[in-house]
Amino acid sequence: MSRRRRAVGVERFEPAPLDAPLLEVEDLHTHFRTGRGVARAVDGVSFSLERGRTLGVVGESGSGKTVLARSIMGLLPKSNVERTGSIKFEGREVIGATPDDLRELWGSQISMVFQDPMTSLNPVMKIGKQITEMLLQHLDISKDYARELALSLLESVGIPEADRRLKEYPHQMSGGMRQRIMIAIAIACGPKLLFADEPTTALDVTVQAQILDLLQAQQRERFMAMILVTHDLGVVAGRTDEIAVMYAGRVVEKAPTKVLFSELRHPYTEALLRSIPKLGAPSHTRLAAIGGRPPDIVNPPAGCKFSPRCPYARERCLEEEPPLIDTATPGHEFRCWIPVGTPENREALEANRAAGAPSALAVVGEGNGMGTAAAPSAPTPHTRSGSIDTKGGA
Amino acid sequence: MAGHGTAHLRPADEVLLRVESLVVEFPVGRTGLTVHAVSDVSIDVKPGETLGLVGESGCGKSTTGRAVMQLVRPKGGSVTFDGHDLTQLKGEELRETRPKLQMIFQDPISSLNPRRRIRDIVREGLDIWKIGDDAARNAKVTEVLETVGIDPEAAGPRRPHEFSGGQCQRISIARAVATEPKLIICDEPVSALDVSVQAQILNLLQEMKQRYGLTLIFIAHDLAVVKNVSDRVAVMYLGKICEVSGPDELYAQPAHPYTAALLLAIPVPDPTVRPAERSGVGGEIPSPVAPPSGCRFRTRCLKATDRCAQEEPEIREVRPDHFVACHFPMEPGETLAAPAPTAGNGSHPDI
Amino acid sequence: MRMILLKLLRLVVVLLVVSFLTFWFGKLIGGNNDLVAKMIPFSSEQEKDRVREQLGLDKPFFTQYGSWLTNFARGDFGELYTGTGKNVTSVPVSEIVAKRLPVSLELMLSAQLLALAVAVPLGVFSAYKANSKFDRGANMTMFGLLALPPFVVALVLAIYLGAQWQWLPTQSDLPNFPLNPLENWRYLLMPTISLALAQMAIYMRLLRSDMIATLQEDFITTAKAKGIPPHRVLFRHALRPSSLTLLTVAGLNVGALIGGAVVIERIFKVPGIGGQLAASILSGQFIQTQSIVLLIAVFYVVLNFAVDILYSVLDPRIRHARAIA
Amino acid sequence: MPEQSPDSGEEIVRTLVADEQRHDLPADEPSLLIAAVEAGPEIAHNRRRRKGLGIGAWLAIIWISLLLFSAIFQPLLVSTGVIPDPEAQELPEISGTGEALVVAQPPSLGHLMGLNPRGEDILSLVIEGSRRSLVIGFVSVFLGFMVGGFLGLLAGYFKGRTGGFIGSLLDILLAFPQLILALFVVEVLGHTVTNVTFALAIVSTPVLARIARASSLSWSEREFVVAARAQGAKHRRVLWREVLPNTLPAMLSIALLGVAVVIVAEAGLALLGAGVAPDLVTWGNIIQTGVPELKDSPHIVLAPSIVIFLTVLALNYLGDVVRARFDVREAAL
Repeated sequence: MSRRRRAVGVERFEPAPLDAPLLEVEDLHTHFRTGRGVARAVDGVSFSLERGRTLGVVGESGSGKTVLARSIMGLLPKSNVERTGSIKFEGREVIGATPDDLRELWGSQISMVFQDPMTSLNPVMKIGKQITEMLLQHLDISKDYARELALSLLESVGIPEADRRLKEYPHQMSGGMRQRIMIAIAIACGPKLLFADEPTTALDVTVQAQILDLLQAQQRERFMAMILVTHDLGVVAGRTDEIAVMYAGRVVEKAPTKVLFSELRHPYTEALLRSIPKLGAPSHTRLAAIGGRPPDIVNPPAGCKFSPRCPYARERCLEEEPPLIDTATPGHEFRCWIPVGTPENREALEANRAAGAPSALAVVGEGNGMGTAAAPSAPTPHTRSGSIDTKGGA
Repeated sequence: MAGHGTAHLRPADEVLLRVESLVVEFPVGRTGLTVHAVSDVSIDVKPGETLGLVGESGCGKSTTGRAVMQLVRPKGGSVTFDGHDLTQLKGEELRETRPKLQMIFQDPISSLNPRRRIRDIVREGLDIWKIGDDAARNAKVTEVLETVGIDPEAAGPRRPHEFSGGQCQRISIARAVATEPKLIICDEPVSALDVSVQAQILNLLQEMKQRYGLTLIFIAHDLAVVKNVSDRVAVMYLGKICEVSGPDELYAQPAHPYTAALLLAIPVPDPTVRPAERSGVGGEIPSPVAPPSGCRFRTRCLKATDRCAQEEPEIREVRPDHFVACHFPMEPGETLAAPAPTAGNGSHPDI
Repeated sequence: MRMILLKLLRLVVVLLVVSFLTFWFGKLIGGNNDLVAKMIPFSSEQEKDRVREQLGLDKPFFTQYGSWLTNFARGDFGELYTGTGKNVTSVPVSEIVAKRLPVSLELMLSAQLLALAVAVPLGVFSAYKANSKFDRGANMTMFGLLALPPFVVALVLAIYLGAQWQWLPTQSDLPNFPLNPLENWRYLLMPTISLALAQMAIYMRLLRSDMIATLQEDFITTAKAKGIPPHRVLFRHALRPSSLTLLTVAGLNVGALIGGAVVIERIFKVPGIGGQLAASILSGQFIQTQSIVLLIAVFYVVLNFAVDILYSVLDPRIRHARAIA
Repeated sequence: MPEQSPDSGEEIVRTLVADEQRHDLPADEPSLLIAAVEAGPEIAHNRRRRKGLGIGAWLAIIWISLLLFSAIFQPLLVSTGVIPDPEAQELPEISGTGEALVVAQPPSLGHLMGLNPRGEDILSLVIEGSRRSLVIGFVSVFLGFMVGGFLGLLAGYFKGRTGGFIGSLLDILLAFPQLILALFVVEVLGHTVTNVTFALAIVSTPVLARIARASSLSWSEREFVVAARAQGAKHRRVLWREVLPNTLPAMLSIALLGVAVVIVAEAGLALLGAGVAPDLVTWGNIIQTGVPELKDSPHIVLAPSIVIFLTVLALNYLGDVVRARFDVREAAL
């Protein structure tokens, strides 16, 4: 019955010119209406993604990275959510598309791998059904053929005894297996774009490596574009073409992967990199912690959203939000008035240190990073944290 | 790995805690099957030392921590703390050891009672043990809260859900140090936290250790984190100890193939380091209900031979203060070299 | 399997204790020791003595219990004694049960079906449209129904549909189902509705909140992200995991249904087992009371056991947790 | 414990049944979940403060207060002449054939709920009856709450033998359909207010115990309970300070529903002629006396029925409010 409708849909989405970017996101805002006010989970994000390329989206919790992925897919609940801006997939606008149109895209053109493979597979449906269901929905094929396809898919994601696995339920498998199944489902209809939302966070390191390898291999083989959302800079470092660092719903720095690590300009990116314990560093190396805590997206601080935690913050940062600034390197943008690696930056740090601002001390590793910790009801950390920090350091 | 033995233990009079041949088993529902969560694990900690206990999920590291606390009663082995074998203590006697032995949990929010106020939560231990009078207890609470960077005035009367994860973890730390314990077992204290907050907590733990003269057992799955905080690291796999050594030595020259594989698998935040062309280990951790014979790591080990299936390796010293439970330990400089795998074959453990 | 056997063992123990309590309480009814006098108060003394002897009331308590229980297990539920003077006669309780039980079962089954038939689609749709006007309206209506005791519904129906407008029969005999299904249905309509409304409200609200919770689950997002149409997401992916609690509660609620049926049968004079039980307790027919109560308890306990087993069949997670780790 | 054995099937069933307690998700839940996940606990908790009690809750409170007020001050109301004294009503003259000369009257301004065939003012009867019905409702649930709550708390916390034993005890009580058990007990003990209260307390005990057990079970697995044990707290302290405060809201909300159920059960028993002796006025007995007059004077049945309906509605609503106010974070986190 729905097969006919499907055919119509397929016609409607005739292939776009190959030179256009696969995905273009322009000034995307996703706002949630909550009891406390509007939560600006995604607040003016723009980027574009070419076919077959990989974009890493990095951020901590509250940065809006997961909401960004779901906004682009249009997978957010309808009520209490406002999504504005423009999302073009193969040149066609996705915002405002009808549910039917979206369903044509989902699965067949754009698909998604989620964080927790345990909860993202239906616990009471057999694996086989969960895969063939997708195939039957999008492809005009028979059930038997769908089953064969499912079999070969399972084999291609490295699942042994695929035949038996098709008849099993998700809980009968290990975490890694389940994530392989999720990947098999995601790639089943040969999508052009794959979202991987923290695909390995719930997995062990050894399995994480396997899954990341698998994703990369499948992506190359099928020439898929991929958006890899994660909180772990290590995960994106070796496996992406470009990285966008998000903070408080905004992209604060975006650059080709190698450039980001070597020429980073934003203090948050710097702080994030510095606060991770390094395997190469000797044990008991003091970590450069970022003071304070991730921002409150309902009542974000004025000015630059990172300013309350930033060691280089000056008056201007607290008042005026910096725009995205281009650098000499193509594709490298950042959002900061006093970028890392400039003389102003060093001056600001000196000045802040002289004034005894705690977060400045924290990043250079002399303070204890307790910054705003004592303030359960957020803001004005600059004034508040100082006194507490002296107590803490005593 | 999958080793047993106690070669790595130091003289009993030098250590604060000595766990010998610890065994913990759980029944699987009422099926009659048994989960072998911890099988013959021995560890020790010197006063003032931090022992890192690292391994992937299901390796029994958390259970070991809880068994040391006697929150899970072990099936076998001994846990000697401060001269007492805790496994032999019961009821009141065991309870008496509590203030000296504390624990910090993984989930900062769920480890604080949502219906109680911060001040009462931190005071709990003092109240239970009737340490000091009311004023002294209040003073202590104020002191520890301040030390962990929580404003006692503002935070004291509030309830846990008004705090972020990092702040809750600070409160947990305050609670743990309030009774001035000798040993704190930290069970994945930072794995639920954001990276930026994680560093704060790790630094705080170091400070607390110095300030209160603590000894720590630090349980975590993140090798980099463990390396950062530990004086000695024990790697666990499927209920057994694989390797014990100082952190710098262990990470520079892992002797156990499993440790080597773990180190290879960690993603490094550096784009110039290509992710290992192959991970040193395939497959996933087997079920602790039916662990493999001999060395428990053999099903995933690149170096495994028939001997590994038949004979369980015993822990031995391969280099000074570097102990490993493996028949074929890695030599310094040796890497896990093996045929490059094709996409997705990682799940075939039978190499 | 082991699990099921253990449960079965527990079930038998529970039933044994239940049967003992039933027997004991049955004998205590009326508060005096002369049970027969309460049972057939207007019969002559000789008749009473005859019945006493027949019942073996002089034997030790446990002997009586033992023979009652063995008889019960064989399907012999004892005799119902009636009459005055010398005209005391008896009818086997099993005959009465055989006649009346099907009526009660039909009533409860149709109430349960009606409740589910309304509650399931309404619950699913309400959850899908959570917070819409429809959902709020439906939820509020159900909340109101929840507060309507079955007997109030019954009385209101009896007042209007029955007495004042005379649309439906109230005080006639129950027409035989196979012979006259329509009349039978008309007759049972009011009792069925009275019993069903409150259940309906419980089921709907339960399913709705479970569905809303399920619809938040990641696997629903996965299903949507696969491009599955909404009706399929709702009924194929969300309904089954959401209906597990409903199933259990529907099983447990049979208890409430039985209790409700006792009152409803009495109001509408339905010749079911519930009305019989109430009458028999009130008139001191202890033998009949003991047997019917135990019968109901066995039915109820076994039903819940079956639900428990069915539950694990519906949820593969539990099925396998039982089979192996 | 992360590495402990999976729950037995039974436990899963029990916990899931306990999900009845899960309050219905309020208005902005779906989006909020995502927002809460992204933004940490702040959002979730702050919405709780935003919510006042709401008009529904106030109406419910007003209704219950009105009932309690009129029940408590019934003698005062009678002595001031606000309502006629049910004890000293001018009984209608009885004709020679024994038929009442006064027939039932429908509601009017003078008698808001009308008169019954004996010429008694039904409003005054309902108020008189509320004294008994409310006592039966609240006292029996209170008893059930104390006993059942305690047993359930223990059963959920001590999962082993103690839990199993209490569980079997409850299973036995639950094997009898509630109304039948109540009927049984009242018949055995006699038809006094005390005995009916006691019977209904027995009936509500296992129900409340089961809720308490499920709630206690899920809270006992939380890490803060382990943390308290690790601090050296004795079982008593853990139960009292850690588990009980958390199970209380769920139990309280179920107890409110329980009062409603008991009030209905009292009326049900009365309708069967098995409740409080008919010469004592209760809501159930008023309805019972009206049943024969259904056709001509439906108001005799309807008036107390509406009062029961409103009371049950109010109690249910308050139960929901309690649940919603205390469980918000549970649902959002």
